[in-house]
Amino acid sequence: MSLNRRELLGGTAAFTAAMMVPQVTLAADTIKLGSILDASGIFDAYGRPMDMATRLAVSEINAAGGLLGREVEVIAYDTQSDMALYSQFGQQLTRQDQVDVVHGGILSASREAIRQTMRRSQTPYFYNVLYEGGVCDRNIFINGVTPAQQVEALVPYAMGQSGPRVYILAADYNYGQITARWIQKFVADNGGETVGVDFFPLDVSDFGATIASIQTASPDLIMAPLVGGAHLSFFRQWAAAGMKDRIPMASTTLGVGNEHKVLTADEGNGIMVAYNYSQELDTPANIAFKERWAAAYGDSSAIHELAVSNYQGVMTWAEAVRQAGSVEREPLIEAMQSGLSIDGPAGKITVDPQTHHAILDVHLMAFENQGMKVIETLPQRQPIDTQAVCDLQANPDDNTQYEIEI
Amino acid sequence: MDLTFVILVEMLYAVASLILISAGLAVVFGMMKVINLAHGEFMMMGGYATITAVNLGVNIFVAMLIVAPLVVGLIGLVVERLVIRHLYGRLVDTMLATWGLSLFFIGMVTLIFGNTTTGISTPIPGFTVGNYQVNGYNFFIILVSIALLIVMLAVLKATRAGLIARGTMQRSDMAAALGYSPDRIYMATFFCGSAIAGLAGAVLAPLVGLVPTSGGAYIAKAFITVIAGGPSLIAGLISSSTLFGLVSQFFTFAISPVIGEVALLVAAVVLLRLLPQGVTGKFFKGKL
Amino acid sequence: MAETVLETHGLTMRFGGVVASDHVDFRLEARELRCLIGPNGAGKSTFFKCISGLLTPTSGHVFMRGEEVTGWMPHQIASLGVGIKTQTPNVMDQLDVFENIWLAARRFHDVAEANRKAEDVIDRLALGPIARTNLGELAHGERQRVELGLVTVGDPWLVLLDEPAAGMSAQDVERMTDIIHELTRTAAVVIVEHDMQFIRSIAQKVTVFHQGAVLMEDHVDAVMSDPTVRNVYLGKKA
Amino acid sequence: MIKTSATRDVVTTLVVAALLITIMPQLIGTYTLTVLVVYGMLGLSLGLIWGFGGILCFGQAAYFGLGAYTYAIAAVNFGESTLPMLLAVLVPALFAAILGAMMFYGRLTDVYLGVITLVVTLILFKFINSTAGPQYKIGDARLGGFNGIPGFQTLNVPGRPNDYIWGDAYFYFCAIALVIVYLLVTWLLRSSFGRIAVGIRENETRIALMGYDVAARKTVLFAIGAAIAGLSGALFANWAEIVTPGLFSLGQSAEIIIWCIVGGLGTRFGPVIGAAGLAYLKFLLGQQSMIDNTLIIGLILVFFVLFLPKGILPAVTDIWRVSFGRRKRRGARTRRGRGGRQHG
Repeated sequence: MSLNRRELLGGTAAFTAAMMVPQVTLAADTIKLGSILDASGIFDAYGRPMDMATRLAVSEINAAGGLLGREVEVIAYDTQSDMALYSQFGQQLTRQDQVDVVHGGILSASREAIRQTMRRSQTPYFYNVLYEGGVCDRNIFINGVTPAQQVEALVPYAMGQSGPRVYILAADYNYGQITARWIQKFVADNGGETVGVDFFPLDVSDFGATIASIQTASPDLIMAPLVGGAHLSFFRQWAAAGMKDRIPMASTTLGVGNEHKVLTADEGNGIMVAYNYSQELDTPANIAFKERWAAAYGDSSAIHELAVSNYQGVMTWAEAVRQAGSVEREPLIEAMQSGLSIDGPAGKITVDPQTHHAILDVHLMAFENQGMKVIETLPQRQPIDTQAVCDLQANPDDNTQYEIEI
Repeated sequence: MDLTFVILVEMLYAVASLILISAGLAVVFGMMKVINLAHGEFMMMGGYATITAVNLGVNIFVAMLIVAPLVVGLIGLVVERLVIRHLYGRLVDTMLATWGLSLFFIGMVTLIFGNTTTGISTPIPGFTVGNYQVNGYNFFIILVSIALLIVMLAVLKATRAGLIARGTMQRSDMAAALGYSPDRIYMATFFCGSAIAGLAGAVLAPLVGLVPTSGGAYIAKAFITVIAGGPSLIAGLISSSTLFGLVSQFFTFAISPVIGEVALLVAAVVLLRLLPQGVTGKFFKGKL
Repeated sequence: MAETVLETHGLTMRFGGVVASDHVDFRLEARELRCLIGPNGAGKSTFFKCISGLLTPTSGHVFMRGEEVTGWMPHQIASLGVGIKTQTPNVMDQLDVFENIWLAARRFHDVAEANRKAEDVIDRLALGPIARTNLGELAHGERQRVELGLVTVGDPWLVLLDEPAAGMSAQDVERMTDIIHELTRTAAVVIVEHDMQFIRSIAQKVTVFHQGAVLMEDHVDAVMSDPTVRNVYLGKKA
Repeated sequence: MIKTSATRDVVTTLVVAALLITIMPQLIGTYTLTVLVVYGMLGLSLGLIWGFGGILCFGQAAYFGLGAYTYAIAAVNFGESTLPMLLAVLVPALFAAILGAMMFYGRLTDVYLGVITLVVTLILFKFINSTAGPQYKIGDARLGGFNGIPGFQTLNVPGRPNDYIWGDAYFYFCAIALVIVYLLVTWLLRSSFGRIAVGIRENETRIALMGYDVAARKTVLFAIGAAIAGLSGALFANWAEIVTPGLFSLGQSAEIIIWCIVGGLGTRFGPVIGAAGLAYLKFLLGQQSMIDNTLIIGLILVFFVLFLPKGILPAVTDIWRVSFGRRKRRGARTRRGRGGRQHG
């Protein structure tokens, strides 16, 4: 309880600190970074730490002397989990504020609400979130994990820990539908069999019947790309029925919003996941990152996958600006496409010139006492799903989200 | 055979949880004709009260059955004194105010607890029926809802307060005419309704991923159940919960959870079209 | 013999186990004035609601000018040219007197004619000074008078009135009596009433209800002196 | 009821509208203004059926969403915008006519009516929300479930699919559309139909006893409200360039109700101003991140109900009357009156 009050106070302290440093050294003409995130409303568990990450990244950039001798100014909008506000603030950022770059968007729907606005106004757009893959647009850069990067590694590992019969429970929207198809493909590729697929809209929270029908199918493994607060109920009801130690489970989403901290250790232990980041990553970069976060916000427990993605997105953009020597769109895109890479809290991130997605490390992990313990690190995985359909260098005018046929 | 039993338990559980979810709202609506749109948030706060109490070392059953209802009942009392009291007889205004309160509570709880609060596990282990594992906690919820109904019935039938309450339900001006301060009756009613909501939220907490916005999932269901039940408090609650619980679980098992929920809603439309005053407007007239 | 404007055969209304209206046979001729009396719960109001369409009878038939109207909605019955006034004042509180009456007139006439008719009725009922006052602000007697105005503005041939004199001052009642007498020049009138004074001053023929059924039907003086009627109704009342 | 003369009313409307359309773009970006205008129209749709017809619809968002989705689906299939715009008005109106007939001929009133409309909205929401799979297609349009439908043809000059109406032009288009709808509503309320509708709001039984078919009239009014909401939905779709199930949500419905109460029920301009004002407030709040925005909006609502229960417009009118008014009409809108309407 006290933790968040500290967070709030710490946050204020960080702003003050960030504001005081640059005034001395930097020119008055600022570089404007637009940020557009759900910091309140039903998606705030994702958005609030992302917002904190943006501000942390920018205050670090400014503390190190800014970019091109200029201070970076954050213009942030809280979309309050309302899709209409994305359209509004997207326009506000490009027309009124005339920002140099936009970072943000959480749900795929929010990304699609502003993507064309950014493209039309020629504002470079960074979408720093794990998603279903397939967006092909020269104006957007995406550094989140896509299904192929994650599922291709997770499925064989999880099947190896359990058995070949797999039952899929997926969130019923774009992401879940596409991810479920990838899971089916990799299950088949690894000689397994999918014995059932169920889709749940995001507001379903009663899984008693599902738990019974899973038992009827008696699979060896459950793959659960479930999303959001209501779906968390599944993991709790699963544990309450005493099923947790009978059938192992893996998820492609559980934990990106720190869900493993909402579940108790008893309910979560042993669930297998694969992400780019974990607070338990034992690397000097991550340890230093957590210290900096704690210094700014008082406590580092709010950090999650999406927050780190966002932090790395801002840092990648900053690096590209430095290399290009400009915040203009064309030089920036050139620099981004030059095989640029940075070292973030989650390891090395390289921009894939062909798709504007990211080549990054994926860690196979298991929940352990409300943390994610790293079991194996798979270095520098390519976004092969999007690469299969998108080539921005051959086709720079492409502007579609491909749905990959498997 | 095992599956039949599992399905039976799930159906009973569905009915019981509907009763729990709706009871607090039914009390407030039945007695005061106030639609409390913050009902879901009262439940949510019941959940948080339980978690906090358990983390402070209180026994989980004490936390769920005593601490949470008391805490939420007191919050309800404050809300009644500060806001609702000024709005009696203005149905739509109370809806607007309680909607505002629901947003306010979501914001407050987010501010205090953040969005990642570790839940509590169910205190009752699952058990085996043939080839199936069943959630043992379901039985606890069924028991609690039966106990709640019995207590409500006993209070209404056998106590002086219950008598006044019944009088107020039928003729709100009667109690005043008999010299009972309606102000105090309303205060007590809102306290009870809030406490029951807190109890429901607390009891359901171990089964849901509790976040500050969890309340939104309950309010529509509770509202529909209460209105479809009609004017008789307990008979209405039981009949509409049973109907909706059975219909939704049947379709959930037969097809999918989405179809189950849609079936519940369709049942509500059909029901209200056939019985425009709710189930007990037609049957069980004048019963509790 | 005059034309029959309202007739019921075996009209029965049950609420659960209670028979509120029990095989009532009733006939009313054109321009006749008829009072329905009886103790509380005798079924006169139920009967009234069944013929005005507010309730659908369980069994039996209702005919108006020879046409069967059983189970019709109130608006269909009113559309035939039947004016209906319910027991509790049924007016539009947030609208003024003119608007109230105009709305009733507009049902049977175009806008210009409705304006004229409404003014007409306002003059006739001496409502001129309060024509622009909202009904919510009027005294009870005035409200009753307005309601009578909007019942009569459509030139009905049958008027059904449920307790028109309830709660009125002596002066108001007198005025009401005049209005009703004027009405009977063009319409048949059915009045449900408690006030014996009032009934004596207007009625000739009276129908007495008891326990859902018609007890007797005769001239008001004959009814008043009948011992059975005295027993079930007047005796208790006095 | 409206007591000023018709000409004066129209002239006032046109003058105020012209002033607002000229001045507002100097103060607020036209893009944001556009959505405020669209919400204003949505507020007006409920303000009409609730404030003047006494029909409290908990599901006005259903028609908003239906209009938006109809437009999006039709625009994807036809590749131009004129016919989709028409359909976006007709489909919600037809849907409302069927639903309304079912409810009003079933003699459903007040809170029961509220529940049915609420439930129907939830059903639509749940349906649209679970159409993510590739099997849910209407013509060429994938329904897209939770993610909605992006990338459809936006408004074009009729007959010329490549001449888009967008940016400032689109704002003026929407603003003029709102003025036209507003004048139509004014005309409707002055007509016999509108005056009878107000009568129905005041006393349904009495209007039925006068011989009017109340159910039919309520159904028509309900459908007109839905048509306006559908139009605003289509305008919204053109503005946002994406439609999502959130348009159907319970939260959206509640917001519309709140706009009407805050603006002033039983007035025409109140719901418009309430909608635009609250939406702009939300927009302003989104620019700060010190305090949780949900909390602030919640507090504002509570204070509103407690201290300004009649809504902004009637309150302002009262102040105007007290300060400058000469003629005093007694108790134009008493508290009792308001309570009575809500039940009736």
